[in-house]
Amino acid sequence: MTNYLLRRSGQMVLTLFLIVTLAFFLVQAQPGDYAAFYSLNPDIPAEAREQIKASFGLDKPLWQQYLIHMKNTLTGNFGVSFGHYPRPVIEVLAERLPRTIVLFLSATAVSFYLGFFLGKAIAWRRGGVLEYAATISGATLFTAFTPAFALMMIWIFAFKLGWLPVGKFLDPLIWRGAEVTANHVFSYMLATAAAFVVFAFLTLLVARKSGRFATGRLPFLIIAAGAVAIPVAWAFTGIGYLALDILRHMILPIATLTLISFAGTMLLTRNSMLETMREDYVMAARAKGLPEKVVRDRHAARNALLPVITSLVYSLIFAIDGSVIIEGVFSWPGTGMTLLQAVRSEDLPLVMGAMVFIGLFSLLAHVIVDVLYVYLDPRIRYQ
Amino acid sequence: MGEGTSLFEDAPEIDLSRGRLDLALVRLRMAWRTLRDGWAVFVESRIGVLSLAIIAIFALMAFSHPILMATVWTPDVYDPVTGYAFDRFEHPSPPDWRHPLGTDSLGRDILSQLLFSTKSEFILGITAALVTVGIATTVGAVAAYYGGLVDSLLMRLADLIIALPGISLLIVLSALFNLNLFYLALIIGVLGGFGGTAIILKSQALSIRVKPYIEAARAAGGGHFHVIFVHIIPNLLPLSLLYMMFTVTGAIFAEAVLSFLGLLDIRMSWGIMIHTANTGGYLLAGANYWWLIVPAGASITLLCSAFYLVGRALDEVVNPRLRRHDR
Amino acid sequence: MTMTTADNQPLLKVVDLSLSYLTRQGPVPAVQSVSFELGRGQSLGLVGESGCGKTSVANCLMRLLPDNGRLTSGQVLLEGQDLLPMSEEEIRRFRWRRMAMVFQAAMNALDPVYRVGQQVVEAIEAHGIEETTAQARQRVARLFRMVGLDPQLMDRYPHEFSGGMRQRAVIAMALACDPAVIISDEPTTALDVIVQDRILRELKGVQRELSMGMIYITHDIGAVAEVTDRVGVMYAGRLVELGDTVDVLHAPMHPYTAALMSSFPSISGEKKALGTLPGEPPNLVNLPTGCPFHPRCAHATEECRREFPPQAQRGSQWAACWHPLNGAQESEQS
Amino acid sequence: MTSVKLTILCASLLSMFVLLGCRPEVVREEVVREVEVVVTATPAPGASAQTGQPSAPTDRAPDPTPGQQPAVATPETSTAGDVTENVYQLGISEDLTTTNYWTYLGPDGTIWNSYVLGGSKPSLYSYSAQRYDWVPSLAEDFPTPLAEETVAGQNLWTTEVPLKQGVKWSDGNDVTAEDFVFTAHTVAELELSGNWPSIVDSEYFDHAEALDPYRLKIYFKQKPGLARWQFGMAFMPILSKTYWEPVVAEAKQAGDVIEQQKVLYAHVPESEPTAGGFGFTRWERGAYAEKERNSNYYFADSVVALYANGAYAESKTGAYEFTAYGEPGGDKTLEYTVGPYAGSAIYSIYSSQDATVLALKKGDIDFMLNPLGLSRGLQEQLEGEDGLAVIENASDGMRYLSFNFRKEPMGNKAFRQAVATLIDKEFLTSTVLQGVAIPMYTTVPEGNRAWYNPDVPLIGKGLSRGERISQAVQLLKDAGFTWETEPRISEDGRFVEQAGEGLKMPNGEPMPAMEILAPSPGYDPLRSTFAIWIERWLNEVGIPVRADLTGFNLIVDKVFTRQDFDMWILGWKLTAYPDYLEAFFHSRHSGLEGHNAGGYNNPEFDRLADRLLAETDLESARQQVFEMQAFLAEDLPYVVLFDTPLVEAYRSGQVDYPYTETWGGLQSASGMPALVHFK
Repeated sequence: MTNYLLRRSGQMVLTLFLIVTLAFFLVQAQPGDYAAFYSLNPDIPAEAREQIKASFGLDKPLWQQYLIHMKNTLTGNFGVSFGHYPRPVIEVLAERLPRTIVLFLSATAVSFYLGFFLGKAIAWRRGGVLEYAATISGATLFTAFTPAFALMMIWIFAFKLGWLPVGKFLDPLIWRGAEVTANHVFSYMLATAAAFVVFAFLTLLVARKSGRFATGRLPFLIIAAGAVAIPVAWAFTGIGYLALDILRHMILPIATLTLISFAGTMLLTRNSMLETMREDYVMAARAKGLPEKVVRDRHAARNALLPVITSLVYSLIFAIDGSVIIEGVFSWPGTGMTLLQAVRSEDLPLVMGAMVFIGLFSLLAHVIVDVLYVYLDPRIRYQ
Repeated sequence: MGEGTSLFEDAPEIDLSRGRLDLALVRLRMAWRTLRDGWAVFVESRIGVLSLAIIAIFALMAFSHPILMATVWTPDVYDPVTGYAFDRFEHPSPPDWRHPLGTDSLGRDILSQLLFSTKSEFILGITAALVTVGIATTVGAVAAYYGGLVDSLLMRLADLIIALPGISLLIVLSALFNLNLFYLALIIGVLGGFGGTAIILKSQALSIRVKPYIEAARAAGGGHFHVIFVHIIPNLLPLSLLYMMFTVTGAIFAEAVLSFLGLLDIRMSWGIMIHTANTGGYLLAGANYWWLIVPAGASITLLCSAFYLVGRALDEVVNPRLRRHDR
Repeated sequence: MTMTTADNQPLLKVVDLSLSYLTRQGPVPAVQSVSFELGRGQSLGLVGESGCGKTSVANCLMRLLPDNGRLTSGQVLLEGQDLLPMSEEEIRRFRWRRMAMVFQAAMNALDPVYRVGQQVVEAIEAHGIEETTAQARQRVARLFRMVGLDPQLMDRYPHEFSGGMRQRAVIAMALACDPAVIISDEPTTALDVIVQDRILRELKGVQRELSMGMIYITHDIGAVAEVTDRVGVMYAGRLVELGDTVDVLHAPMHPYTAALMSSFPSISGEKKALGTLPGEPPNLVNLPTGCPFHPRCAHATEECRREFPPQAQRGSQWAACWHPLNGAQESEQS
Repeated sequence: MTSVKLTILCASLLSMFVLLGCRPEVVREEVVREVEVVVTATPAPGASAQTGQPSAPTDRAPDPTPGQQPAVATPETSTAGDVTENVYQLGISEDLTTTNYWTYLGPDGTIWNSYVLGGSKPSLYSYSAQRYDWVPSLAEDFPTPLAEETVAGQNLWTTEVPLKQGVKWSDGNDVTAEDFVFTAHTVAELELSGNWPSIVDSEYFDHAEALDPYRLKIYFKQKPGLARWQFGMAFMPILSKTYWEPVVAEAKQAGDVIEQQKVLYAHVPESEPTAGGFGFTRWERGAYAEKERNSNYYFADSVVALYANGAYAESKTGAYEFTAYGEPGGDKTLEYTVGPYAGSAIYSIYSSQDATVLALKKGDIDFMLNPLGLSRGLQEQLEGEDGLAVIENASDGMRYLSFNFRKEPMGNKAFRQAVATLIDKEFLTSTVLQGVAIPMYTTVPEGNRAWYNPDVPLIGKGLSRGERISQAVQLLKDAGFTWETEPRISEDGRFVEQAGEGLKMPNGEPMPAMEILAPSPGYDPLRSTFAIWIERWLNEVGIPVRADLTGFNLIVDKVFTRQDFDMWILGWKLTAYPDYLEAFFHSRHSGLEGHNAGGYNNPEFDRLADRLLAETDLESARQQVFEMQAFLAEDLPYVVLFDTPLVEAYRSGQVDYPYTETWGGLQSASGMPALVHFK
């Protein structure tokens, strides 16, 4: 296991290195002068341009520029945003990141679960009406023109039915008196989610180690207790109503993202299930007289999950990609919107920074998936 | 998806000394047989057949545009970019017999735009797919055949590329370069070709490499290139075809999104049609101005999902483990 | 054969069992009119070339059919209860509780993501054999010892087991609910000969000890001779000969049985030229008329080609053949 | 197991309701600031900007709205109680990038910053409502005329300005001449960038001096024209010396001037004193910004009146009375009382126009701020909607076609006139573009009433297709152009039966193939439509041009950065005071990166432009601008094409404005937060 994780981390460091290199050479390769982008922006004072040039080593030979770029990036110096001058790029991105993570991790989790659930259902009842319905609607939603579709969702649920807010991530009227910033709440939400995941993970791990109550309900009851404890704890923080407001604003984007992205996971799960369903241990499980649902969920689906989990990376990356559009339509100021605005306003340092951040984010996705994989597949865990 | 059926599983029976023509003939015959068998499996998927029919309809539409322009449509009125429907006073105007899908806010015929764009989308999709598959089969075959350092390098590169979010990357590229349809196809093709598709084709190529007929070909004195291009790559083709379908979907979708965001340098496409409707403020108008959004929007969805579903159906042909129980 | 239940009913009675698979080429009869009986403590071997329908019979008995499998006729009476008309839920309760299975490829019969012990516990708990998980685990420990495995191993994962250990674990799993009948589908194919032999003997021992009925499916005549009391020979989905193992092996009535035996080394281990069976097993989609074996049979006559033969009886042994062999002649060969 | 999951779900949901119940009452303390006053002021209109994208023409809009609510005063009466309940909710499309006023007028001059931040700082003078008269704000009266004076051996030009007394910052300090001196000196000493140099131009501004707290004297190095003084420094936003002095002092400690600027720009103000109707209270990045009512706003309850005879009157009971531009009398064209009538203004960010419109329809916001206004489809949707009013105003932009004068035949006046003649602006704007654009013939938009010259030569206006072609052909022939085959027009004059071929220039060389750079339809369908039609019309007479529809950045790069092009189509967002005419067309600006990218070089025009720069009198400046417009409309360095009207919508069921007819629409007055009434 250690070997596996070491090798994967090595690959990731390499990937990060390549992303940074790619960013550098893309800027180099674009028509026009690399230096010009950094130095010709009329909003930047003339002397500041010189300074920027020097700090990026634009007067030096290419390979030295490259080394400087690499050093800058690795030390978190992405330069200064033109559009937010003189805020450092890293600060702008750090402000947007929690929002993107909260929204897109939840959306990916929901869509992954839905896709997996449907996938295993349609594989199990192959050829049923459900399969046709799910495949066609899944593929249609998957290829639906996202901006129009997202807008339609807003129109229906926020405007016509009036159930949910029209975009944004909070309601100013609720937040007016709040003493904390939204990012504060986002960070607490993230921390809570992380704590809960760790808690659930540890509970399951302990359960598995002790072997005793592995099949019992106790661990689930403990996790349920944890789940109940969270809102109760939040209620006492005094900012619970703010978190609730954010959650309310998250429903529609999450629903939209889920609808457009569940099909990928669903169809993959279906194929993976069809393959595992032919395995002898599934037949054995059935022969053992286990209830159909146990055979399906604990044996077929549990094994089918392994290749599907690998695709979670792509689901996450797909979500990041979707964020460029979804964030715009839902007025959700995350990294995707930042990237698009930076591109439109030619805020090149911010573009590069956002790209590296998004690259980092997808690396993070790889890490999460690797850890999950190790947890889920004993064959790797015990190697 | 690791192992699939091979087109020419029984190829080693061919005596290599019998000359290329015979070899080609035998290959052709076998390819035909495989195709026929594959088709039999394919038609079992109702969704696949339906999707193929949709693609065929779109192909017809693409071909019809130049014909219509040359015969019944005068460029003054029907040119997708510079035309203007003089017979109307208000634009966008609703459909009637002269403009079956109405006109856009600039007085241009929507049907003409739709048909014209269909052609571009096909060119885009197919170029991207060919580039992807061309690169991916070569990369996959070479990586599998040589192994070692070549393999590691190519596969690390692939790992890197699949870690990149495609649309975001294209947006960044559009900021740096002036992207037109051809460059877009090329970039999508290259990203796909060196990325995920290469990995999948490589694992397929690996299973082909260990087949006895490859040994036979090498023993018969086939050079590296000969083995790769004559024996390995043809056997990768069925799987490549499958991934071509997915690439087409991706390319058309990417074009639509980038055009919608106004980041591409092209005059007309489905994405531009929606973009025009959007900048005119008609995206919300829904039912009142459906012809501005529905034809292009539905075309994107239909053609993308058709290619996608054909790919899925092909998957069942190529990957026997997905087939129904059968003896 | 003589061991029947108290009320004189055989433990397991299969009557006129037929199964077809629906395929693109049309329905394929995989099992046709198979009938046999099995008494308590008795073991029955089913032999035949691969693709002859042995495993399909086993699957019918467990009602574990692929979704294109259709039972066209027959009865499977276990302790007098017909399994075939049962609902899914009823059959589920019945499986493993009364009739368990040792799988063909023990390698793959264990789910790689769960601990081995847990997979046995799962079966025990599914049928409510033990009250608590702790008791279930004690039972698993007992079973492990019974099949010669260290109970400590129950918290290991399958990939940490050797092939032989896995096979034993699968046997332990089959025994988990004290079934009345155990079906062993080529349980030892993937193992090396020495391990094979040991496991066979242990299997036989356990079966005797627990006085279970056993159906033993194999293409290995040697194994049949070792573990079974009676043996049935299958060809093209039909049972073509059935009798006490000793009788069938010494004096086969069906030419196919004889040919099959001649293609295996002698039970006693003497080296001997392998007789070869000419031709290939028939394509089930397109069965020859009459006796399906006639294209490969040296004794085939016109009537063999025309009509499926009736049973020719000799004591407790019978064969479906127009021209059953004289046992004495054939026994010389063995 | 499923039941367990279900339990988890139910439990979570349940506890969420518990949580809902626990929501604390938001206790809002009445923020009573010791504030009195302030003037809403605006910085001077700086240089004009390239109009970029249709959805946000210039994000670096350097012109943060011409004159906001004119400020005037009478002590505040008892409106406070009920007014604070009102919340004016506005939608903006992009987030602020700063709350620091120095930064906002420096490197971060986005339109969105100006919507929210503008209007909180006093200025000496400002524009009047609707008419753009030049009126005092913090100043008590008009300044003394510029006078020459010798100070310490230097010949300087000076002027004195009397200030109103009693105007206070929200921290209780008086707004005095010292604040002006501090602001102007900070800009000069730190060499602040962005819009600041056009406000405080170091080539003109020498220093300023507070003669006493309410009397200011400004010294100029050379005689400043209108652009530098009246429409420059006089509009300078004045920042609080008390608050900023320590920050500036700290900034000056930093290394070179760049570092100093950085320190100043990076400062995030906290409870910075305001002098406007509202004080900035909260910025939730990415979500909304909130300004709260300044309850002691000096100009609250002042009354402003405009008269049909041109007179302007402003008064605040017990404080002051002011009149100018004639004797008040006769019909009033406008009269209103300054608020604010809202307790707070909230600017919510909706990043897509469609979402903003839905929020408006749903009632989440009262007005959407958008520099481009509503597109036609959205306008149509909102019209006739209950509780919504749709208004249309002239806008402050200009789209044009221009030439590279360094190349033939573009340098040929007859050629340019022929091109202008061939372009049927009316056909394109009214027929093809369905009235979403207004044809233009001169370089000052019609909405800019004070400066617009209606009597310029209207080349090609009202001609039929056939007339256009024959006139253009005649123009070219007279200038010595020749054809192998002349274009022939159909009898009904609607189509060209035979396109012109083999066009030769007067020097006998064949006409070179040329390119028109224009934004792609993805970027701006209007300009690309124009480009495509122009391509077609020019081709018809045999002028070989091709429209190259491409990215905005690429055009800017080719035209302004590298000057490698034939013709281009772009647009400008224009300021009220048209000194941009000098920047666009004076030959001194024709270098790389200069505004005169086409290299237009006409000594006659240069003289006119120079004279305008030096002009200090408003009325004669107006005459000169008229003259320049007429000159340009004939010499055609730009073929001015069109402008778009600005359509806006507000919740008329909820809010009401004293007036809605104004150049550039309500957005140009930042949605009038200090004037808006509630129903």
